[in-house]
Amino acid sequence: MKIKVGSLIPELIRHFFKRPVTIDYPFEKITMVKGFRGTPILSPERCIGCRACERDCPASAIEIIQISPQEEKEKKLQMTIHNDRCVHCAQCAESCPTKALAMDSEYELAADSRKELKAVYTYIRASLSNIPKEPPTPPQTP
Amino acid sequence: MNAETLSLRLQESFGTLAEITVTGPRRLICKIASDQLKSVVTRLRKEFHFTHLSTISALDLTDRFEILYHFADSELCLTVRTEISRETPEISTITSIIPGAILYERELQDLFGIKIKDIPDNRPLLLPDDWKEGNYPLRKDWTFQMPLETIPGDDHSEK
Amino acid sequence: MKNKITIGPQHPALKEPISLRLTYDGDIITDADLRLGYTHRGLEKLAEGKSYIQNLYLTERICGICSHSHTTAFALGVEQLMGIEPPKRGTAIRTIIAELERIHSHLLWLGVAAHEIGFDSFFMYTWRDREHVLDILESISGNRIHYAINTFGGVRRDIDQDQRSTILEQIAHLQKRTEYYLNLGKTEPTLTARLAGVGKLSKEQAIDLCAVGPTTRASGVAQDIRKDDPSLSYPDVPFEIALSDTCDVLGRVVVRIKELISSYTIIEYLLKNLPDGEIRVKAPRKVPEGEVISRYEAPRGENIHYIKSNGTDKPERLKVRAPTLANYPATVEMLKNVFIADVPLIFAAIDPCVCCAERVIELVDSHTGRPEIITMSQLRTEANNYYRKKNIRNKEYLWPW
Amino acid sequence: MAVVKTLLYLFVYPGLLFLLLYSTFCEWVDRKLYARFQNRIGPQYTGKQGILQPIADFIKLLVKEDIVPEKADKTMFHFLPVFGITTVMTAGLYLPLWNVSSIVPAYNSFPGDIILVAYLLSLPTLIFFLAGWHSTNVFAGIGGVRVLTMLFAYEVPLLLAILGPALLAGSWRLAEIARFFQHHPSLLIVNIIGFFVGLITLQAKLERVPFDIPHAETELAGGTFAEYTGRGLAYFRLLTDIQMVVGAGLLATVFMGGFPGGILLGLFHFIWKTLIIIALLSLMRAGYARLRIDQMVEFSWHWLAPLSVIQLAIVLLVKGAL
Repeated sequence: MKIKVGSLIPELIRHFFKRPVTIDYPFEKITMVKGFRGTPILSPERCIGCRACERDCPASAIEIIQISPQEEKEKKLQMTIHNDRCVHCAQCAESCPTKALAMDSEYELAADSRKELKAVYTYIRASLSNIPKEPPTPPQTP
Repeated sequence: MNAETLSLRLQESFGTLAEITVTGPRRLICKIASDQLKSVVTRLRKEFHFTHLSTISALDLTDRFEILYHFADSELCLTVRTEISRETPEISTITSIIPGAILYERELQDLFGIKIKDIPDNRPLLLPDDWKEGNYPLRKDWTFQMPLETIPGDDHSEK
Repeated sequence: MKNKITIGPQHPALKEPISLRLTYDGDIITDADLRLGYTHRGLEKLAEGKSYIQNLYLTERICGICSHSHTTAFALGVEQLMGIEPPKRGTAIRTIIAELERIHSHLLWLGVAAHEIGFDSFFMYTWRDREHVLDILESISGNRIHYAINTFGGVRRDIDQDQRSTILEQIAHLQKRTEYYLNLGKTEPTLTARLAGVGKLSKEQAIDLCAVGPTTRASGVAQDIRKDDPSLSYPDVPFEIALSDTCDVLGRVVVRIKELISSYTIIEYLLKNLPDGEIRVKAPRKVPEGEVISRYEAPRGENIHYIKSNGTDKPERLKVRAPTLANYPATVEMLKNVFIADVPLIFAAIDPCVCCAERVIELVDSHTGRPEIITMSQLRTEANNYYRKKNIRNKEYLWPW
Repeated sequence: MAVVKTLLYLFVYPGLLFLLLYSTFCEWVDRKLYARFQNRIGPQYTGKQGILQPIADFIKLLVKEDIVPEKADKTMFHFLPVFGITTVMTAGLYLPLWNVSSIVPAYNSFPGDIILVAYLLSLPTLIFFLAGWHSTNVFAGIGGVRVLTMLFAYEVPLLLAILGPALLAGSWRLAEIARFFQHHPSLLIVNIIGFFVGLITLQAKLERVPFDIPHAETELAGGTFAEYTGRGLAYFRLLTDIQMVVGAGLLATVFMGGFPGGILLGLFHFIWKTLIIIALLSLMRAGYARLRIDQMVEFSWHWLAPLSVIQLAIVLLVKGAL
């Protein structure tokens, strides 16, 4: 076992001339990977209120309540996505039959209070027949 | 030495004491009475060189407890299965044969309330010191209420 | 005179709390005892209340660094219960993610161990290389640590052609870096001087106390679940178990570096002949009655899941034993008749995923019985004073290669 | 006129203002190099490329509350940092920076000022020990004891290394040594071993990573400075910076042939020579793991002391041959 005293020095000097790998976070930002799982975003016109997402969410972060009174034919639903509890596993997007939920690539989720993190949607329940064909592409932050 | 040949050897060496079933390519179950535990485990270690105890898991079957000792060696995984009644949940320790089982037995004591006879040190392992005596979390009859989400600094609690 | 130290539960570094009570006599620790449960989340009870799909993500959050190991073990078990077989390509992708996770977990540990002995450049370099692996994982699965790539019947995302080429390229780069670290370890005198001969665990002790993972492989016990109980696509991948027989911290470093190198070869092999076809199979929601034991080789050791199902969509019983729990009796044994000086290093050496050493130690002064709080760092200073008195001649340590 | 010159000398050029600014600049260079060696960016926000970061840290610490331990001796606790800075500043004054003319080499140099500078530079070590001892904290006490044990290890090789070139130049006056080597630059090669021994012992004197045992952060969490907060800590960090600059200046005058020429040319030489030494120091800081105290003492007596004795032997031989 030969002992070389300065065995790391040549490596250090080589690294000195390399471009540093760290970036200047708040001023320069890394662009997110294509399939990055950010926060779930609902496109209300596709949701048929089947509660598959509410049942499958491991952190029970999705909650659907019916606002309109029972007997009214045209159901009015309110979905709140608790982004402070969501674990970003995208299981809701996968188990939604009509592809109403999709994940955007937002990763800066710091907020002053947890109430800000609750995304609330109120919409009329879509019927199975008139769902637009291709699913919307979720907003990609830069 | 795959599961079939081993189960045959186990069957004729234990005879009536144990029923051996093969439940998978490398899985073997050996059902024994609870008082035979010590002798079976010593013979498993001596004759069949099962030295590695992966873990001990317990099941609460409402009227009785079932305890499974998962042994493993370099080819397959043998589970020794015993049953104890719910009124007198007691089983003898195997730390004298396999010292590594100490933590798993203490865990059984904490979470299931199964008393391990002459265990070297039976202080609580997992539960806090001020845990009320007598209630064991992993039993089926122990239920817990999911706490309501109360956002601090909020006048009314959520949901 | 017997007196006791309690190395209690808080530690600012990345570990979770555990309490360790050491009774020492003079300078030698005669007995060690430990107390768990400071972050016991009652996971097994929680799992009984959730459906199988939700449990998939619950088991992923058992360990923060090796999350894929628990969800794979759980998924394998439930798939056996359901009687479905994931397609070849799905299993191959699962194995690739498993090996990538082993790489980034070992690189993380190498960095932490180097930081423990004050070698910050090595810490920076290993963690920078780890970033490459995390970027690969993020591009495949969408997240750096909790990949959520497993589902019942296969995987949720596929690896397309250009991802394959970038991974191969990165792995080649990492292979060069690991070789460089390897011979750096051989030639750098300060590294070997601080690691060799510390934390002895003989082969018999390792077998008796059912130690698992690199801790037991460093004592010469050839136990590796990828060979003993091969699942996923390990049967048709050529690799051997990383072994070393020096039974000390240096041996554990060697075992982990060998495993890094074997993981590179596994990933290259799998990526080169990645079977094509479907990546997942439809899985039923309700699981038929039955019970299963699934074992998996996590970066820290053997990880075993026992699942019992009762026909509904919620498991009857889920028993999980993380690898670090199996290493605790071995740690207690390693800490016996050892100098107080070595306690910090031994703790960092078993790569505790669920245990740590705390900064404040409570010493009961034997004469006056008055407990005197000293901090872990002061424990280390006594260590240094101890070594100064003992003036060790420079030991001749041969790199066990 | 002479009074204005002395005031100017004391407070502006090689005196207070220059040393303060230059030492913060050197700390910035050190941190930037250390970061670039580790493939990181290094300080970035304050000023262009983070050049004002050390000053920002200094001001931040001044603003922070200055807590004094209850049982500590108040006067000594506050007095020590200030006393440390004054000793190192006075040492800075004696570097031969401003050569007025060939007859009167530097403004206030006198025969034997090399001994004074070496002594003033080793005084802070004693101050660190007293600081540790007076803050009545278990850590700091042990840190202080360690500082002294290290002092015995590196002090002898450092002095021997510095005196080598002085012997060769045949005078104890820094300015004359510098001028001697300016006239015979070829003789600089003779002191190459002394230069390396000097570098390593300076690193030990400044308590930087291979030898930062007294205040190793993963072990002693601050060591001798454990109890110092706010103003005290700011002064101590400034103290180590100025000590680095003056130490590098001393090595530059003795081993690299001083700073010829008037004010501007002298300043230019001073800057590029000290920067080379600081670059070497931060290279050493990035390259090694921390030694244990016994390994450090054994290393210095096993390697450094014999090397400096060999250096002296070579110097005597060369002097004989001259």
